[in-house]
Amino acid sequence: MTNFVTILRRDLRLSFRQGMDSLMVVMFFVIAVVLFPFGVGPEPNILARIAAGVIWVAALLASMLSLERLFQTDYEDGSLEILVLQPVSLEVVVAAKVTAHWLTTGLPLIAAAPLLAVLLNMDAGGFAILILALALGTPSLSLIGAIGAALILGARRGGVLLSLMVLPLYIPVLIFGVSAVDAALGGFAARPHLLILSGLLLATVALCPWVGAAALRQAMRS
Amino acid sequence: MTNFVTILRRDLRLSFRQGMDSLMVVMFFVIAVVLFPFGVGPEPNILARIAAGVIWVAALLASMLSLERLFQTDYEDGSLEILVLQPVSLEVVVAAKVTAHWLTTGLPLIAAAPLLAVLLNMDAGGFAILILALALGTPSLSLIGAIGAALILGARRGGVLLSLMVLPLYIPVLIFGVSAVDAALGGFAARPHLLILSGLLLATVALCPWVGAAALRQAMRS
Amino acid sequence: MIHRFANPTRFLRLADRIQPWAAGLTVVLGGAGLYFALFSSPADYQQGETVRIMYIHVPSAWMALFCYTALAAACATALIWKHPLADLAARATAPIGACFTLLALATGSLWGKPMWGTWWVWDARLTSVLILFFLYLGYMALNGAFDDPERGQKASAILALVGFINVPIIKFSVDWWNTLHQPASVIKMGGPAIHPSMLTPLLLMAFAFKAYFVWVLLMRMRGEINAMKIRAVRLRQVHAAEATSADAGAATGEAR
Amino acid sequence: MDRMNRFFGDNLTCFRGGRFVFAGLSFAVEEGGALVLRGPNGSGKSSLLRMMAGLLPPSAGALAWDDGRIDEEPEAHHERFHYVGHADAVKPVLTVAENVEFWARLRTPEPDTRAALEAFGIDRLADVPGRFLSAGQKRRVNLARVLAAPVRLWLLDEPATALDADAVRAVEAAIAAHRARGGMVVASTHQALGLDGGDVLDLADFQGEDLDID
Amino acid sequence: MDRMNRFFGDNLTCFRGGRFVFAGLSFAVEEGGALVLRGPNGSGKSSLLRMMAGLLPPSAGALAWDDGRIDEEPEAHHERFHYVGHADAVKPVLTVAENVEFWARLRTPEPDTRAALEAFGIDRLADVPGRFLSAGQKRRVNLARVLAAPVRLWLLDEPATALDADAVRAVEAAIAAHRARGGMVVASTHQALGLDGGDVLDLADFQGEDLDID
Amino acid sequence: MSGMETFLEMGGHAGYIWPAYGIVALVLAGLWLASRRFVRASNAELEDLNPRARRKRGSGDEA
Ligand code: HEM
Ligand SMILES: Nc1ncnc2c1ncn2[C@@H]1O[C@H](COP(=O)(O)OP(=O)(O)OP(=O)(O)O)[C@@H](O)[C@H]1O
Ligand SMILES: Nc1ncnc2c1ncn2[C@@H]1O[C@H](COP(=O)(O)OP(=O)(O)OP(=O)(O)O)[C@@H](O)[C@H]1O
Ligand SMILES: [Mg+2]
Ligand SMILES: [Mg+2]
Repeated sequence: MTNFVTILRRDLRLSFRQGMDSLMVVMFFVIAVVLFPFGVGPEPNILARIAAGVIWVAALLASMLSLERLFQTDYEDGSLEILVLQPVSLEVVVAAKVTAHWLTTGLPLIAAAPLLAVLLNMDAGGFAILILALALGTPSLSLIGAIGAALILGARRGGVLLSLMVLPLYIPVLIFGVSAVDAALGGFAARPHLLILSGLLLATVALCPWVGAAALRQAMRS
Repeated sequence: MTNFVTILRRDLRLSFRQGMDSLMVVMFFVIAVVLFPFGVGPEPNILARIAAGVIWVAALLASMLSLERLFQTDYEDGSLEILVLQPVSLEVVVAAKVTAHWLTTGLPLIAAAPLLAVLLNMDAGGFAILILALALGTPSLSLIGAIGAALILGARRGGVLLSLMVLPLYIPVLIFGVSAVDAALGGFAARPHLLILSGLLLATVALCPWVGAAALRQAMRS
Repeated sequence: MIHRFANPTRFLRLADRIQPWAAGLTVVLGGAGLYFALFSSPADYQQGETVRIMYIHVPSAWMALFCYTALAAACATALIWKHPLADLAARATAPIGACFTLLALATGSLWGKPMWGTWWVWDARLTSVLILFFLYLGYMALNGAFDDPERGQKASAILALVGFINVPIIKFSVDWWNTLHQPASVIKMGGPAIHPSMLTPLLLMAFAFKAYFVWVLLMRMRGEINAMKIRAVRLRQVHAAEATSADAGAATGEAR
Repeated sequence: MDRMNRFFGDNLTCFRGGRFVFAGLSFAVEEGGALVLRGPNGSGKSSLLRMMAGLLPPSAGALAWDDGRIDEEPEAHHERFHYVGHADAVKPVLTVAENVEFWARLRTPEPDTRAALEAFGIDRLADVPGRFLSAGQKRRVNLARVLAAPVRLWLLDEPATALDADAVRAVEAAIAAHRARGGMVVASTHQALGLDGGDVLDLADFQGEDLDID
Repeated sequence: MDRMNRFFGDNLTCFRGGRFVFAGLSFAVEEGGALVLRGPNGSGKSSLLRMMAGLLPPSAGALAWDDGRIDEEPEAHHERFHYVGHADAVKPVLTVAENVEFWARLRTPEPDTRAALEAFGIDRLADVPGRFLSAGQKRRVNLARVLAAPVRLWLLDEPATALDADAVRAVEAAIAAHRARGGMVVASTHQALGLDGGDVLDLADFQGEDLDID
Repeated sequence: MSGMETFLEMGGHAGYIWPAYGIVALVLAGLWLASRRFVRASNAELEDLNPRARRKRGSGDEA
């Protein structure tokens, strides 16, 4: 547990010292969403109709893009090799790094979401559920993405590769995240969808650190 | 000119030897498009309405993602340092590398576009213009992106940073690319839009190699 | 101890014996299957002649699932027992599986247009097969993305295992969600609910595809073994060059 | 360093990329002992050190402490050694002291960072961010990490790389002090590194023959 | 090597990371001459070499050839030298010959790649892809690039890194031949590199005092 | 209409059935060809590289 905190604090400190990091992810999120009014045309009805989907897709892409570096810098400068050789269980390392990542990128993303919903003309009735769904969904994205981030260590073209592996696995989160918001907007109960999202979160919390640790371990065997 | 050919041939050779590289960009393109039916819902009418926009946005993102590595590998393994110190004008280097990049990623992207249009239920009448617009627009994307790719060298979190710099600059291409297709689908003349795209292409061809070379030069000063 | 380090002669001998049989079976079963599928089976009372697409669509879809299962099994073997042939088998399986998945998608689309009036719908069965296709491609891309092939094999093996959850999703998608797509009628509890005149070509084609799989798999594994050997020889050359340059240097040093 | 200990490898084989890098290699390091790995480029020095660290599983043979094989309890093994590889793991935005302290904190709650920095003459750089360091200064930071959290065994892969003469002397002194306290050292090196009374293992003696490929 | 030439720096100052790395440094290399850069870690050897290549503009002072300052005509300057830094720029998917040839072709239409490979004993590896090479072999490929397209000045940053004794001798021979042909060399090194009759510049003599920061 | 023509027409669905069979034939044949080329190319490269094969050839030349 103290190790979890030590690693978490160090990663948070690295992120704060590097200043712009979490801001950058939010800005990507915003820009990606803003592209759509240009692409689809400015009609409010259409935009409102696709708002939840666009916001979720942009969140997926932002999460994936920021995850590329989750282990990469540590791998390149040799920190990961040393980290793997500490008397610390690797699952704890993965969990701490994912937590730090979510705190610095997932949270700001959630904070920015209502703003984008306004931009896209989404009905205000869906805001609360959108935030709740993002709060339940983005940690899953970070956890799933951590596996991919561990697998691409040492590969050529990590970024594109990561998207190929991770985006298909993100789809369940996308489906239930969007349907929760759509249900709320359509006047149905969003609870079942949110429950499924929670279930996905529990499953990824339980599984992903282990798989991620296994992936890290094999990345260091060479 | 011989230097242009030398560098172009080397970059093409690198890309072919690494096999999957250009395929991967196409795959990202496809997956990014495929996310939308999940996000927006499967109704064919809505999908058809937003098809052109979604395809163009995905093309923007794919282009941006693949551009991240345009100079990155050369920078990391020291090739770029040596390249900058050759008696070759840096504008030629940038032009050659962008050409190679477009041939290996832009062209396959254009080839995949009609397939995605089918998946999104787009009317077959827009296919030809979609391809034409992409053929005129993607070289501009590569050229604009090259500037960003040069600016992020040595930066942490290059990927996200690149998107912040490049995506806003992509918006004109996006607007006229989409409106050309929409015009064709709506039965209007697509020509004016295509002409503007050609104009953008001419402007970027004239400007971007210079700006990119300047960016490369300052990236190596350290 | 030596053959623990991947001396594949025994496997190659076995492959030599199986390969002609696999090739022969592919041709014979495939020929017979085509004959039944195109000439001697009746048109369906509902679907008309288009039912003939079933004889290639369904076996392709089965193979897509079968190949992924085989891929995951090979990857698990490689990760747990570290058998080097398992890595090669996985590498060789992936492109075959990807091709069958592509065929399932293409033939399904060609069947969907006359039956449902559209090339593509975003229902659970169809999209989960599309995701299966992406998983194959992701596996192959990751596998080839490393300079050291051993790293690529380990990393992509983990990906293949993670992606395996998609297989039950495909299988049961028609039961869990109501979709346009047919539920299982051949492989299900209580025996097949399909007329024998259609079952014959279906099974013939299915076995022909299996035989084709074995045939091409053995060919590709041969190639992968060669690639492994080429790499070993290359590394040895590099090492030998290092050693001899040291010897030569020492010799000239003495001469001086 | 509570009890007597011995770290040894028995009949180790390294098979990489289709050839035997080394075969039938055995070694043992006792309390206070040192082992110097020598051999030409590509003879397997780095591979052997990674094997000792548990990063690379041996193709045959086993590595063990007196009380058990290292692959049975990896975390207990990790507790007993420090590994210094080629990369220096210095974070550009953390200061020298923060860099060293992070690593030490994963092993001891109250590490003595300052003494470790002093040993390598970088105490004056304690508050300098890592991005301002030269290659040799980074190497010293990486070595200071080893001193800040005492363990039994040091595994050093070419520790003298990029170091100037003074720094090399500091490393030698640190190793001598560590051994005097009963610690053990395994180090690979191209240059002469003064390890008095250490055993020398020449990897060139264990080059395996090649498998026949047909 | 058409005409007499002299490469010199006058009163150079390097200000990096908030301090003077060196100040008031002057040097000159004549035809057939050599300059060896020495100094402890962080004294600015690499910085000076990058300055000579035009990669790092001097904070004060100027670098010039007989016929003009280097920053006035960068491309003419580039034509006159090869720079060998820390990274070896060997593409893993290109063969050794292709790697060397690409660089040489940017300077001469018909480079003599094979002779360059022979000089460093890697001609037998000509068809081997770069990804199979060891660190030492990659270094030699990078050095072979220098031989394949002859120029007046070589700037070498620790050329002996990762090389074993024989390879170091090959480098020394190549430098001697280059100088005999009238070429010039500037090299930084920690080890002894046999450059007969070369000047030695000890960077430790030019350490600037720190600015007072208050 | 001859029997052949009705057969080829497939009850009006020829436009779907024949392409389906065609793409199957194309992809399976393509994969087979690619695999065979892969084996042959790797065989040839190995032959070129193999020290033993070269030794045999070399000794033959000398004799
Ligand atoms: C692109 C579209 C399609 C895809 C990806 C697809 C995929 C699949 C898959 C994966 C299976 C195997 C299921 C299993 O083993 O349980 C299957 C079986 C089957 N498909 Fe499709 N299909 C598509 C379109 C169609 C269409 C349009 C029809 C006909 C109207 C159809 C009819 C069938 C039938 C009858 C089976 C056999 C079910 C059984 O007996 O188990 N499919 N398909
Ligand atoms: N990833 C790899 N895959 C296959 N073989 C490898 C790999 N890495 C190293 N080798 C082989 O292992 C052998 C030993 O390499 P190692 O790095 O251990 O040598 P070394 O003695 O440390 O050399 P150096 O003095 O250059 O550091 C080399 O001959 C190399 O060919
Ligand atoms: N990017 C940078 N930003 C700021 N200061 C730097 C940077 N890189 C190096 N320095 C400073 O410049 C000084 C000289 O570094 P340089 O790399 O030239 O030294 P060196 O003599 O090559 O050392 P070594 O022997 O360790 O290679 C160092 O003291 C370092 O603090
Ligand atoms: Mg080594
Ligand atoms: Mg230096």
